[in-house]
Amino acid sequence: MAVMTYREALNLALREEMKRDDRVFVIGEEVGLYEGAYKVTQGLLKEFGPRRIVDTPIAESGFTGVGIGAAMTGLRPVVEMMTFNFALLALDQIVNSAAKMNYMSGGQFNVPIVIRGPGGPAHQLAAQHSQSMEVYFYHVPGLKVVRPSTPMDAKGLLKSAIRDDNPVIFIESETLYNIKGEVPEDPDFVIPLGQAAVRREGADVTVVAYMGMMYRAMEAAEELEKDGISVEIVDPRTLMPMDTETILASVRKTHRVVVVEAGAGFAGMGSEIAAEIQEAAFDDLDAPVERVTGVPAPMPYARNLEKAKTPSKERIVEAIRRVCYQDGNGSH
Amino acid sequence: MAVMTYREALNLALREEMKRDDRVFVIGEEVGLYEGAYKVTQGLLKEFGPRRIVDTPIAESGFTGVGIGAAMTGLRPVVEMMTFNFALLALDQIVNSAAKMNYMSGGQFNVPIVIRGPGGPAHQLAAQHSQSMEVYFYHVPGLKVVRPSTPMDAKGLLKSAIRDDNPVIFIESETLYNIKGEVPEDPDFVIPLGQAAVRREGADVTVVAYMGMMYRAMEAAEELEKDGISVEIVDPRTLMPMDTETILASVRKTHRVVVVEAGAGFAGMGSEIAAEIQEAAFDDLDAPVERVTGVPAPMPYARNLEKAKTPSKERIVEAIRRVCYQDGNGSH
Amino acid sequence: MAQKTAIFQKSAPAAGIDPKLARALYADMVLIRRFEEKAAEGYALGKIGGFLHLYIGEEAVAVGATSAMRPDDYAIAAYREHGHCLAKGSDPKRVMAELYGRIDGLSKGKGGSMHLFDKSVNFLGGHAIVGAHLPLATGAGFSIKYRGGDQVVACYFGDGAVPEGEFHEAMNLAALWKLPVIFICENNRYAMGTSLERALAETEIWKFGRAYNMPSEAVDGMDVLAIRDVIGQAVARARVDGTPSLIEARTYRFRGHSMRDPAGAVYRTKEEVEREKLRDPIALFRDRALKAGWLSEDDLRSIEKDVADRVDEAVAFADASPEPPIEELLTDIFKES
Amino acid sequence: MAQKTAIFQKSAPAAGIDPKLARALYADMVLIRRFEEKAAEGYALGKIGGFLHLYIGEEAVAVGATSAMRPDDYAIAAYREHGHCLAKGSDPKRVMAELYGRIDGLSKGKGGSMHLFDKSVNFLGGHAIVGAHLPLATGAGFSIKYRGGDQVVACYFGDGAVPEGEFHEAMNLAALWKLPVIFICENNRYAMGTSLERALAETEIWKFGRAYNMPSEAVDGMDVLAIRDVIGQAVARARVDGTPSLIEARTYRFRGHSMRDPAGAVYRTKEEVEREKLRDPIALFRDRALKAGWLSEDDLRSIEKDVADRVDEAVAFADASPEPPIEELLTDIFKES
Ligand SMILES: Cc1ncc(C[n+]2csc(CCOP(=O)(O)OP(=O)(O)O)c2C)c(N)n1
Ligand SMILES: Cc1ncc(C[n+]2csc(CCOP(=O)(O)OP(=O)(O)O)c2C)c(N)n1
Ligand SMILES: [Mg+2]
Ligand SMILES: [Mg+2]
Repeated sequence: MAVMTYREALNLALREEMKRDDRVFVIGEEVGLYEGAYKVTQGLLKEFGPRRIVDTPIAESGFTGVGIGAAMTGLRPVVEMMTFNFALLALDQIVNSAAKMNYMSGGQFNVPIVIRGPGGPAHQLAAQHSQSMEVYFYHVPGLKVVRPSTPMDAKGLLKSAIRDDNPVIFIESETLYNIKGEVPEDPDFVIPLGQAAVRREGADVTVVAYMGMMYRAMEAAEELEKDGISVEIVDPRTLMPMDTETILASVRKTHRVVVVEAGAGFAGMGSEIAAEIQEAAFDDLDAPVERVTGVPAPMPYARNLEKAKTPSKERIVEAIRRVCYQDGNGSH
Repeated sequence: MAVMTYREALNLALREEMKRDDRVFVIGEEVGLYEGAYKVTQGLLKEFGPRRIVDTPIAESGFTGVGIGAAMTGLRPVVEMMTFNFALLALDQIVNSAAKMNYMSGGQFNVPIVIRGPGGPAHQLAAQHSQSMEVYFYHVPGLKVVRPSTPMDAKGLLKSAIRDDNPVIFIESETLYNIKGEVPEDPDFVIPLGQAAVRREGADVTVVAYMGMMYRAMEAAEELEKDGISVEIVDPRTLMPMDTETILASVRKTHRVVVVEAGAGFAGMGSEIAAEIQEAAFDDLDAPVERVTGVPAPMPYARNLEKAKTPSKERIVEAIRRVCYQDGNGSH
Repeated sequence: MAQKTAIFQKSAPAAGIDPKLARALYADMVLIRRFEEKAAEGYALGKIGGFLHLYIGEEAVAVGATSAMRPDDYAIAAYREHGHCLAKGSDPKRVMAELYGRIDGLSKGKGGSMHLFDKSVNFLGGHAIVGAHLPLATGAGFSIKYRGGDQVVACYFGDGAVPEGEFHEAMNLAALWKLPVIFICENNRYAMGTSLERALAETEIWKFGRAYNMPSEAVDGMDVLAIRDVIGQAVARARVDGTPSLIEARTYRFRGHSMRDPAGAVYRTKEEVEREKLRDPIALFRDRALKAGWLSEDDLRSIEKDVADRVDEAVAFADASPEPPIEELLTDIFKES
Repeated sequence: MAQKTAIFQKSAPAAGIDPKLARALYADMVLIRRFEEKAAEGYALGKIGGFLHLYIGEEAVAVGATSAMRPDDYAIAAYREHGHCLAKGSDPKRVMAELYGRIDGLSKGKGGSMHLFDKSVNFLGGHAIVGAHLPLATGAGFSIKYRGGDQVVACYFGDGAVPEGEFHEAMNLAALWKLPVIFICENNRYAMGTSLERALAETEIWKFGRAYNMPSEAVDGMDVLAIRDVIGQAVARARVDGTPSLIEARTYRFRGHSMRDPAGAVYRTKEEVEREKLRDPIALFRDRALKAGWLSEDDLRSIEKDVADRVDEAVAFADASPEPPIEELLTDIFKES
C-alpha cells in the first residue's frame, strides 16, 4: 500500500497495464507531449514513446473510431476523452460500433476498448463542460460503465477495465483527481467490475451514492450520527453491470433508502435503483425510496447558482430524515 | 374529422403549419425530391418549393446545426432525421447547442426547432437501425420529447411542437405510419405538450405505455377483461414534460401499475415512472410497480430473435397478473 | 505525390492478365451478380427481411480491388456489402444463411444483410451508419502499423459518405499518421435519391484527397482491370511506407437504393439507367476476355454454370438452416473472458 | 474563383483609411487587450472562475474583420471570444459582469467567459465544443438567404477545429447552398498543446477551401488593415450572391491556452513566443498610424487613457453587480411562450 492521489492511481494503472501487455496503448487529445489536460498520462510518453502514447487532433469521432477499429484487429486501446462532454461527438461510434460489434458479428469481433476521462460537474465550467455523462451510456446494451470514487478503486477498476474484452466507459472526475488514499502497489491487484462497496456500515437507512456525491453523503451521515441516525452508504462503483445484490442486502437490513446523484435525475441512476428496489424488495421498504438529484437545469456559470444546482449535504440530510420520518412531518 | 393514416396526419400538420407561418421550413435527407424516406413529406416540395423544403446531403450534425443556427436567427425549422438512429451523429448539437442555448444566453437566444422522424424497433432492421432512441433525450434539461401513438396525436402534437419556442424531439414510428384513425381537419386543432391520455378506462390496474407498446397493452387488456381484470391504459404522449398527475390519478384509483417500454429498460422511462410513483404514491400501492421492457440486448436481425426482444402481449399479461397477484403464486 | 486528373484510360493495361486470373475475376463478378439476384428473389418470397441493398452493376469495384490485394489484407464496407464480402472469399452458403437470419449465417443470423462480418477472411464487416466505418478502417490501419505489419486495409464507401464529417476525420488521421488504408469511394452518383450535385460542393470526389495531401485518382468503376491496376498501385504505396490513397471508382447501381426503392426512378431518368446498363462491368469484361483470348465462350459458360450451381446450393443451404435458438438473443452481448 | 496562395502583402493597402477609422481600430484593439489584462487579474483574484481563454495577440483579427462588416451582420465564435464580442460592440461592463458571474452580465451570469451572447449586437455567442458552432454559422447564413437579406455571418474558429468533422460539414453546406458565411480560421498554430503539424495532413489551412470550391486565402493575422481588406473582399462576395469564403488569419496567442496553462511553454519554445511578440498587432498598427499620420502620439495616448478608464469602469461595474438571485437557476431552461 502507498498513499497516492486518484490521478496517480490512474497513472499507475495505465503504466502497469502497458507494461503487462504490449497491445495496450493510449490515444487522445494532449495525452502525450502535454501529458494530459489533467495530467493523468504524466510521464507516459517518456516511458512508452509515441507508438503507444498517441496524440490526436481534435476529432473525437475519428479517434474513437480508430480505437474501435484497432480493438477489432487485436489491440487494446485506452481512449482518453479530454473531458467526457466531448464523448457526445463520438457517441455514434460508441453506441453503434463499439457496443454492438460483438453482437452484430455473432461473437466474431469483440471490442476491448476503454474510453476514459473526467466527467460530471466541475468548477464553473458552465453548461457545455459540466454535466453528468454516465446517463448516455449505462442504458446501452453492450457497454460497461464504471465510476470510481477512490484512488484504490480508480486503480483497481481501471486495470479490470483494460483487461476486459468489452467496451468499458470509465468516467473519472475533475474534482477528485487530487484526493488521496491508500492504493495497493501490487501489479496483480484488480477490482472486478460489477461489485459495489459498502463505504460505511449503518443500520437505519441506506444511501446509494458515488463519486463526489458519495463524499457528500458521508458528511451527511456524520452529521446524522449525532442525531442517532445510523446511515449505511453503498457505492455501486460499476453502474453497468449494477451490483443490485449488495444494494438489496443493505435495503433488507435498513428498510429505507436514499439515492443521490449529481445529474438531473429524470430517468437517471436514482430512478433505476429506486425502481429496482421497490420491485425486488417492496415488502422490505418502510418508506418510499427517495431520490436526491441535481436540479434539472443546464449547469449555470455563476458560482452561487452552480452551488445550488448539485445536491448539497443539507438536501441529503433532509431526504434521509424524510425516509426515517424524522422530518417533523410525522409518519406517512 | 377525417379518417387518415398517421403518416397523412403528420403531413397535414406540416402543411398547415407551413401555411400558417412562413418561418417554418423542413430540412433533412430526402425530404424534397424523394418526398421522404417514409413519405411523410409527400407533396411538400411541390407545394412549398425548394426554399422551404430543403434536401440535404448526409451530414446530420451539419444540417441539425444549420437548423439550430436558423432557429437562433428567427426561423422555425423542422429537421427530419431519416430515422432517429442517425440523431446520435447530431447529439452534440442537440444537447450542447439546442438544449442549452436559451439558458447559456440568459434567455436571449431560444431555439424553436423540431427534430422529428421515426424511431424505435422496426422490422428486421437489426442493431444499428432498430433501437429506442428517446432515452438519449428525455433526461436532457432544455429538451421536450414527444412520442405520439395515434394519428390524431401525431397531428395535434406536431403542431404544438412546431409552435413551441423550444427544441422538441418528436419521435414517430416506422411501424405506425400506416395505422388509421380519426383526425380533426381544423387547422386550429392542437394538443398541448405535457398531457397524457387515458386510452382505456379500468379499475384494477394501470398500464403506462406508448407507441407500439400501447397497442400491445390494449390487446393484453382485452384478453384480461375476459378474466375479469379491468385494465386502465395511460399513454403519456409527451415524455418530457411528463404528465405525472394523470398517471398518479390513475394509480390512486387502481393501486397497481405496470409500465411497458420497448427499450432496454435500464434507467428508462419505466424506471422513472416506477420511481416517481413509489415516491409520490407509496401508500397507494398494493404491489410493486412492474416494468416490462425490451430485452437488454442489441436488436438481432433474425425474425424469431427480434420477436423475442420486444415485449409481447404475453409478457404484458403476465406482469399485469403478477401485480394483481393472480399469477398463481399467491399474494406477496 | 500522385494526383492525377480523372481521365480514364481507354482500356486498362492487360499486362500480367492470364486465363487463371481472368477466370477468377469473371467468376467472382458473376458470383456476386447471381447471388444477389437470388437474394432479391428471397426477399420477394419473404425469406429475407429488413433492408436489402443490391450491388448489381458495381461488382467490378470489389472484385478488381480485392484481386489486387492479399488474403490477409483487411476489407470493410457499408451496408451494400454482399459483393465485398463474397469477393473477400466468404462462403456464399454462410452469407446467404445470414441474409436468411439463420444459425449457419456468418453471424448466426444476428447481423443480417447490412452487417456481414467474416473474421476468417479479415472482412471487418458491413456497417449501416453512413460514414461510420471510415474511422474503423483507419483504426485497422493503425493496428497494422502498430504491429509493424505490411497488410493494407480496403475501405469501401459510397459517395453519400463524403459529406459526413467522419470522412474528413478518417482521411486526415490516415494521412497524418501514414496508415495503409485505401479509401475506395464507390461513386454511383446517388445517395438514395440525392445526386452528387445536390450533395457536394465539389463533385470530383477524388479531389478531396488533395486536401489531405493524399495520392488520389478517379478510375472507371465499370472496368475491373482498370480498378485492379489503380488499386494495385495504391496497395504498393501502402505496403512500402503506409501511404494511404483515395480512389474514386465511378460506377452505377443498376437497381434501386434498396428493395424498398426497386425502381430508383424518381431521381434519375430511365434513359440514364439504360445508358449505364450498356456499360455492365460483367458484360464488358466478358467481351474483353473473349477478345483477348483469355477465356473461350465455353470457359465463360462453364464458369456461369458453376456459379449458378454454387448459388443454388447457397440458397438451399440457407433455407435448410434453422433459426437461431432463442437463447442467442442473450449471447454475444458481451464477450466472456 | 479567387484562390490565392498565401503570400502576404508587405503592408496592407491603406486606401480609405482615415483618422476616424484608425482611431476606431486602435481603440478596439486596445480595449480588448486592456479588458483581458484586467480579466486575468480578476481570475487571479478569484473573481472569475472556470476556464478563461485570453485573445491577447490576436486582437487584429476580430477588430479588422468586424470593421469590414455592418453592425447588423452576425458574428459567432468559439470560447476565446471576448475579443469578438467586444469588437461587435458589446458593452464592456456587461461583458465583465458576465465573466464575474453577476446578474448584470450579458447572460445574467449564467454563461460565463466561454458563453458570451449579445443579441443586441447580433453576436450569436461563444461556444465551447470545438467545431460545433460552424454549422450554427451556416444556419445563420441559411436564415439570411431564406429571408432574402443581405447580411453576412462572420464565423471565427481556431486551427484546432479544422480536423473536426463539423468543419467539413459546415463548409460543404455553405458552399453547396451558397450561403453568406465567412469562415475565419484564427490559425495561432496550436490547439492547446498540439501544433498544426501534429494535427493536420495539410497545414496550409486556406487550401481546405478548395475542396469546397470556395474562395480561400491566407492573411497576416497581425495586420489589422490586411485583415480588414481581405475580409472586406469576402464580405463583398457574400453580399452580392451569398458566396462563402474561407479566410485563414495567421496569428499567435501570446499567452497560454487558458489561465490553467499560463506559460504555454511545454509545446513551444520561449524564443518562438518572444519572436512572435515582436509582431504584436497593436504595436504594429500604432507605428503604422503614427507613420502614416493618421494619429498622433497624443491621439494614441488619449485613446489608451480612455480605454483604461472604460475598462476600470467595467471592472467596478462587474464587482458591484450582485450575484444572480437563486431563482435564476430555474429560469430560461425553456422559453415560456
Ligand atoms: C448516418 C446515416 N444517415 C442516413 C442514413 C440513411 N441512408 C442509408 S443509405 C443512404 C445513402 C447512402 O448513399 P451512398 O453512400 O452513396 O451509398 P450507396 O447507397 O449509393 O451505395 C442513406 C442516406 C444512414 N444509414 N446513416
Ligand atoms: C469537441 C471538443 N474537444 C476538445 C475540447 C477541449 N479543447 C478546448 S480548446 C481546445 C483547443 C482548440 O484549439 P483551437 O481551435 O486552435 O483554438 P485556440 O484555443 O487556439 O484559440 C481543446 C482541445 C473541446 N472544447 N471541444
Ligand atoms: Mg451512392
Ligand atoms: Mg489554435
